[in-house]
Amino acid sequence: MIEETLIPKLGVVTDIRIDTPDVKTFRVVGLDGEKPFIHVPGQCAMLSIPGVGEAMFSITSSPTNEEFMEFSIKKCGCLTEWLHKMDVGQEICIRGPYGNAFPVESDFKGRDLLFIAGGIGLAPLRSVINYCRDKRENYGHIDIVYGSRSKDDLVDYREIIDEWCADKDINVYLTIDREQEGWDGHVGFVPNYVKELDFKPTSTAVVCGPPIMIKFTLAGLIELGFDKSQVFTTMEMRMKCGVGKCGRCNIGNKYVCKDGPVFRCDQLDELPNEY
Amino acid sequence: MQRIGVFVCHCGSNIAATVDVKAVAEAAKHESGVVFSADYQYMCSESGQDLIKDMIKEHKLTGIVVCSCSPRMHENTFCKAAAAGGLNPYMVEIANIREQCSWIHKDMPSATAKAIVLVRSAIAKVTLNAPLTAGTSPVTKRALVIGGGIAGIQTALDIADAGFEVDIVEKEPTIGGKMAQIDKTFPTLDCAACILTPKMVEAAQNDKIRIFSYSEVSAVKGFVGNFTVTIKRKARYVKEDLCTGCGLCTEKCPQKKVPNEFNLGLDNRRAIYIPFAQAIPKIATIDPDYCTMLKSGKCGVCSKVCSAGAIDYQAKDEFIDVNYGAIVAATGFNPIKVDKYDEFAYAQSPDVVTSLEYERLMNAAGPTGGTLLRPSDRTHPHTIVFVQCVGSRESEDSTKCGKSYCSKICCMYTAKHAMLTREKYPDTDVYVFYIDVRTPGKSFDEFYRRAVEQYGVHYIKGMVGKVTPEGGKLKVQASDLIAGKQLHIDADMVVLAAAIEPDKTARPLATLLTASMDTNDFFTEAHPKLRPVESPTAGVFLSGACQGPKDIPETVAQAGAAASKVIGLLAKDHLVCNPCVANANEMLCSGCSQCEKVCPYGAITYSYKEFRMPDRTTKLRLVASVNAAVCQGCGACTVTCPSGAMDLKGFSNKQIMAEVDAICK
Amino acid sequence: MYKLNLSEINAFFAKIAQNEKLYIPADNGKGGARYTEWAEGVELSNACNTERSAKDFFFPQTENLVDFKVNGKKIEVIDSREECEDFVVFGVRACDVKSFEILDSVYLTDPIDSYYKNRREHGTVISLACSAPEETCFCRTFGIDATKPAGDARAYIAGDSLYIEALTEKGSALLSSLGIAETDDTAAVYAQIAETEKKLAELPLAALEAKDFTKKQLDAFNAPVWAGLSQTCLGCGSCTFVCPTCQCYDIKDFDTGHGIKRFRCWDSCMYSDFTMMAHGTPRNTQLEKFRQRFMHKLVYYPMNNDGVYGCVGCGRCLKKCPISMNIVKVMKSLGEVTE
Amino acid sequence: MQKVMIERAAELLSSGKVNRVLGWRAGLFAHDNTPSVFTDAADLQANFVYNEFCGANLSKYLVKESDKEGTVAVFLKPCDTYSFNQLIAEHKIKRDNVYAIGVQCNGMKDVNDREKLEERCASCKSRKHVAYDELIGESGEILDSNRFDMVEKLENMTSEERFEFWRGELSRCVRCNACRNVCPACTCEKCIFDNPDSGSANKAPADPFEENLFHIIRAFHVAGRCTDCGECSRVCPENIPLHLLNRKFIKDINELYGEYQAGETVNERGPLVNYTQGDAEPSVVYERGNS
Amino acid sequence: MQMNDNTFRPKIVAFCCNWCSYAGADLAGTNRLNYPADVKIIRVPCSCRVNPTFVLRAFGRGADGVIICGCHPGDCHYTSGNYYARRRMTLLFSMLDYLGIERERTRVEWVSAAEGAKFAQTMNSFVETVTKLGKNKRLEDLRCKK
Repeated sequence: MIEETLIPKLGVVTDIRIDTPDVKTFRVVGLDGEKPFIHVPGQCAMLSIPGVGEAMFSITSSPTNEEFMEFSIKKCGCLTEWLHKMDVGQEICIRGPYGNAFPVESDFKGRDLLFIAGGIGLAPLRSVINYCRDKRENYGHIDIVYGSRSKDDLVDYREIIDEWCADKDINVYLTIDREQEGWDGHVGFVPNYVKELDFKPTSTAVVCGPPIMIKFTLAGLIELGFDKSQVFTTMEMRMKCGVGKCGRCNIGNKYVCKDGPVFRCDQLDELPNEY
Repeated sequence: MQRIGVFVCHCGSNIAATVDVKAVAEAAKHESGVVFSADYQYMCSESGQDLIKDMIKEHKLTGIVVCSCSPRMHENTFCKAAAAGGLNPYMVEIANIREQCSWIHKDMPSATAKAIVLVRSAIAKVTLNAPLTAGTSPVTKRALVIGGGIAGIQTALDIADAGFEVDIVEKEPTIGGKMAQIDKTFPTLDCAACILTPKMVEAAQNDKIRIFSYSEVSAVKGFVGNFTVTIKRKARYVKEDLCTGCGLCTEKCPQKKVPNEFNLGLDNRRAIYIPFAQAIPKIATIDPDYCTMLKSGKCGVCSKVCSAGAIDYQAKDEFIDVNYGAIVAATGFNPIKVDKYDEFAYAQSPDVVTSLEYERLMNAAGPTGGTLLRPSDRTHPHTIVFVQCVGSRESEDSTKCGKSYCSKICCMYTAKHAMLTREKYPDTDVYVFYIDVRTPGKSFDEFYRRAVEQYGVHYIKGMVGKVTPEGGKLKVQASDLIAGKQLHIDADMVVLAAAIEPDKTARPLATLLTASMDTNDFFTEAHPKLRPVESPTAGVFLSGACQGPKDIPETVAQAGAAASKVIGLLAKDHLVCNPCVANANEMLCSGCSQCEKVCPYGAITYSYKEFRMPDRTTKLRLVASVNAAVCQGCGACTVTCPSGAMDLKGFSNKQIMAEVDAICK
Repeated sequence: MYKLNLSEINAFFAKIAQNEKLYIPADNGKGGARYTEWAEGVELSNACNTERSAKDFFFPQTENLVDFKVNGKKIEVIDSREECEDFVVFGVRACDVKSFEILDSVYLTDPIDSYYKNRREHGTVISLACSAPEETCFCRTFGIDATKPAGDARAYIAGDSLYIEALTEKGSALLSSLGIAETDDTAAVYAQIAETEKKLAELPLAALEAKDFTKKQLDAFNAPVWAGLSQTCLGCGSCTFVCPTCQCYDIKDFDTGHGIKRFRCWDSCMYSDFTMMAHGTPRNTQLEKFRQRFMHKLVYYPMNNDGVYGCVGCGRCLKKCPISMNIVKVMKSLGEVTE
Repeated sequence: MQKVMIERAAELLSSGKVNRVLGWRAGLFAHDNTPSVFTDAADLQANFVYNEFCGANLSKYLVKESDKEGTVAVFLKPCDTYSFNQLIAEHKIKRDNVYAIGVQCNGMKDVNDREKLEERCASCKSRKHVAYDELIGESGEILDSNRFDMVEKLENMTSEERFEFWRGELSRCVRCNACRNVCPACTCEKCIFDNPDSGSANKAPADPFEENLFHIIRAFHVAGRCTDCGECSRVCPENIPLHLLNRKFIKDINELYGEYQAGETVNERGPLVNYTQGDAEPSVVYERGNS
Repeated sequence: MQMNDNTFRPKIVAFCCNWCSYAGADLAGTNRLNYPADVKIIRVPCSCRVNPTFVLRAFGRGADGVIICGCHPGDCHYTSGNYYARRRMTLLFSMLDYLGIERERTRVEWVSAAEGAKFAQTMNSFVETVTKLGKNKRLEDLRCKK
């Protein structure tokens, strides 16, 4: 019988990192110790625990990482709560990779890149950011704007500080929503910060975060002179199959699991506003 | 993930002789979530409990299962041990492998197999347990007694004696109730007033007792320990603080044609009145239905004669809110209306009276000054027929307004009436028609036999078929079942032992109190045998005939019992609530109010709350909430709720289903 | 073309059933027909079509995907797929045959759904040309010729005979193995077709036309008519479940007490939880859910499939909707408003 | 009738007494009327219909409609008024926001067999409107119905026969939820069968047990509240006689706890949230004729 | 329990209220009154806590009989719980019977805390009845079969 995508492979959780009070990053490898499969930045995988549930998560590690895959997961439902409770050594069902990818080898190539993330929205961007960092020569200047509710809610804070900020030709701009003790960085919402920073509309922007943040950031970018065709985002929808058959993750005629999750903002304009 | 520890007790050989405890402990190890499993000689011993404490710490256990004797035996012990080990005591489950396994099964393999299933089921349940904390609620140290008859007075006096504040709310202008209307009491024949009025005075003078006469309860909020009661003080048009009770106004009032309810309408009173001489409080009250001043603004005599200036025609009903920790219902009884009993001609002849009316006719303070006279022609009656069970013990399909129950007191007071009549007027023939004579009680049967044997009262088993007023006489047609013949008696008076029923105010009051009632409108007790003076609604107690027909000694005894329950409650500063209570998930609740209807404790209330809907709009929805201080955790509501919004902590739907699954696996 | 007398039809069925399971539309005793496994005594129904569509054969309401055993942190994945047995479906109408093409376009495109493929490969479809279309039929709207159904083989009932011709290799392999007589005299068939065509042209919905929205999906999406159309929709799944082309599914896990079964089952975009995620759903109102169903059939699907509509005009939803709302009413409203 | 109804509805709209009217909208054919909300007179004139194919019980829609701004007028057939009362009793309809117009009903026709009355109408329990603000046409009487005949027939079968009967019926269930969604008694915020947290959630009739479970529990949840409006059977795409489950409960309730008709009045205490001390013991089930 | 010999042993789930019947079961144990090990007891606060779903769930998961035990009518610890349970279970069991599920697989029995003997005797007779009926086939969830 032919291989069936709906039948998952097994992986094992080899490391669990607590990022924020409600986000943990799980390191997963196949039972053979290898990566379960090869992916490109922006793609997702279906993780499941039998009897608990199955859900789609973006792969937060870069394809350039050849040892393992990582998933940064926010606690928000039945399955994620279970994942947050589990210990290292837990086996987990995994299938994928699903969806399209950021055009790292086409549209992005040779361009200045501006990554804008809010909260857990950093998870899908981390893959592409690290990919671009690892293939630094292919891309121009990189700016990263990342904001969260508070300092404690900044995902991957250590990596950002230790690695990204240390990179010479990468500018990292962090911001939190409200003043907080022990925080001497910028305070304010991401969309406003983006406008304040007055980025040149020559770069290609990638935005990910809560819908409301995407909406205002996009408006801000357009104000700064960005064209919608220069702005990419990645979407989230209810998914079951991951292969464009179960019929629930469509926005208009596009299936987020198959035709997405990465969309160019001018493409979204042609689709019904149902996300 | 839970980290569960399993402890299998040998109970010496009690368990270990028939259940392979090692195998049980081993089997438990393979269950999901179990991180520790061991068997032990005596789990309830000091060292067994220490084992629990130690393992909780060592294995960071989040839940434990003890396989031992019945939870009814040692659940508490193990919960305490767990708590001492730093675990929430509600994270403990017991698998009963002694009473329900080793002691009943002889065959080791099957007993062991069953024990394993029981352990598995307990593990499945504990996996879904959640830590629970017993809440507390403060207690307002004041009690409310509703009804100022002998039951209410006695309850209030006993509570006050224990040092707690207590209020009596009485709807009439005076306390005293039915007992105040009674002449003599059985079986001692001492004068009711002589034993009641000192108690009334005592209540009035006790500085812990407040009496709200001519008042009603109009709203009750809150729950055990924390009731807020709105008391309606009806306008009496006489300033209570000024009236001296001199009674001048009641003599001068020109409106003389007001039926006197204290004498059951056998005579008249004025529009301004004091019910009886020993009334407490002794304050005049204007009857607004008859006062010409209030009705037409013409008169004002009472105001003129009152030297204290106590008359206030402008008075309005007042409402006051008072906080109470406990409420006692002592609303008493009334005789039923007997107008519908055409065969007894009550409506046709004034000489057919009820027993309570007869009581007034015998009473020195009554309408006839204590001389027994026929109401019709004020002559002395020579033949009196007493009819028993009028409206009591009626079959359910009866078209009359009678009651199916026995009114309990009629046999005794009729014996009393017969005896007193024969004693005072030995020339009077007294007949008593009865179905059964029921006189259990201390000195009761002796009393009845005295009536028959010493006083020559004619007790005839049989019912009166018809009473016909004819030529100043009452022709009584009756059957004597023992002699097997029809009797025709020309009587001068007929006295009907009317059934008694709960006061009409009891039903609306029960609704206010969310106390339950039986179909006869008697308050139901929390348990008919074990909690006879408590209502199922926590903090509401029952005193006297509002719970069921009672005579005076029983009423007083129950009043004392209710008082002691109240005192027990008020003596606490805080009430600890059982945390295994129902809990409504407001997101799922659709406000159908089915659960409210089955709650025996009135613990469920409904209110409109605003909800944020998924589409970011807000919606006002009716949802249930459970008062954890009142809920006793029976779970009736959980099954009534179709959406599963109502669940019971400690016995949740999921937990029970997990147990079912584990057992059927 | 093969030809046999209708009186021999049961013998014909018996011959097929000798080697593989055969399903035919049979009266269900309630005034309708349903596919029933043929056995002695099961008679071919005269009904225009079955109450349930034929999609069940290839896309059953529930099917097991994979089993798991969980032990502590260990998981075992058990691929419990089995090769399906060969079977034949006889009597599938043109609309339903067309629906298989639509299902194929979903399930047989990469990545191929092995469960569907398995059934599809082992199933042989013998279609049956319509002769008495009903008032709810509107397959013509979508260019389906009820008189020339596709399938592995196609049958006609004309006069007292059953005519049958193979359309695929699978079909001809099956037919040739049955030993029925061939004939060149197909005049009766053509007469039948002509007669049916006349009937089709006179159907109440014969003039219904589908509007092409593939170039401007937003117009259809934002049309104001949706509010009125969806107003009293109950949000049940009856339209979805009787629909031969509705193919959405849900994946669920079931704990049997000694393992986990992961199965899929039909799902309906009309259901409140269809797109429900932990923190909400992008389609909150029944309007949005209702619109999705019809947009999918009339706009999204054609956009992705060269203009082929996701509806075959079988008319089942016209009969089964509890509130008698249906795709025809939607098409009419959409047409009226946007033009 | 239809003409009077349209006129009256238009009048109510123009007088501002109501701002919308819940009625039936004509379909493609004579028999596919759709429940619909009308807001203007022209629409009413053109599309409002009341004929023998207006089976839909509009009281269900009042759950949502009465929650909205303004008063909604609604046309209720006699059996719909029972559901209406029941929904008011359960606080699902805001009575003040509804103007209920009782309309005479002589029985609705079966869409599948248009000559025949629907089964529920052939065994109609009542032609009497138990609630309305005004009446169009006549309100009839509570009828001496034969609606329990089939239940009785089933009761008289052997256990095996009954099992076969119900397997045959329930095995056709596709769990489309039409019965549930149309049912005026099924107005939970979230049905337990949709709630993954309930432990009973399921989406598909995966096996015979599931089919039984869903229908038993659904019938049980509406027991004592079901007015026997028959919508469940009308809408079932598989023509499963679901009303026979509800009627069994109703029959048992009537026989064991006294005649009870849900929705006859607004404030009654349903039989499952009530009891008497002398209720029949569960053993009554075993003591019935030994079939 | 699966015995080594192939005789059928039924699975019986007994829901017992905490105050009367569970205590009654304990008393049966204290008095060493035998009844088959096939009976497994689930403790609930009151018989009115038993949801019909639990009963069906038990059958679905392979139980062959379900019995609910509560305080005698009038003796409910919560005054009225068993009255509600009585109505609910009467109707539910009648419905199961109506659907052709053998009526002898379900039972309600009132057992007080003092009636250890009655508890044992009830369980003995129930197990016997269910054993005669054999495996529950009409209301089992096929997926849960081993």
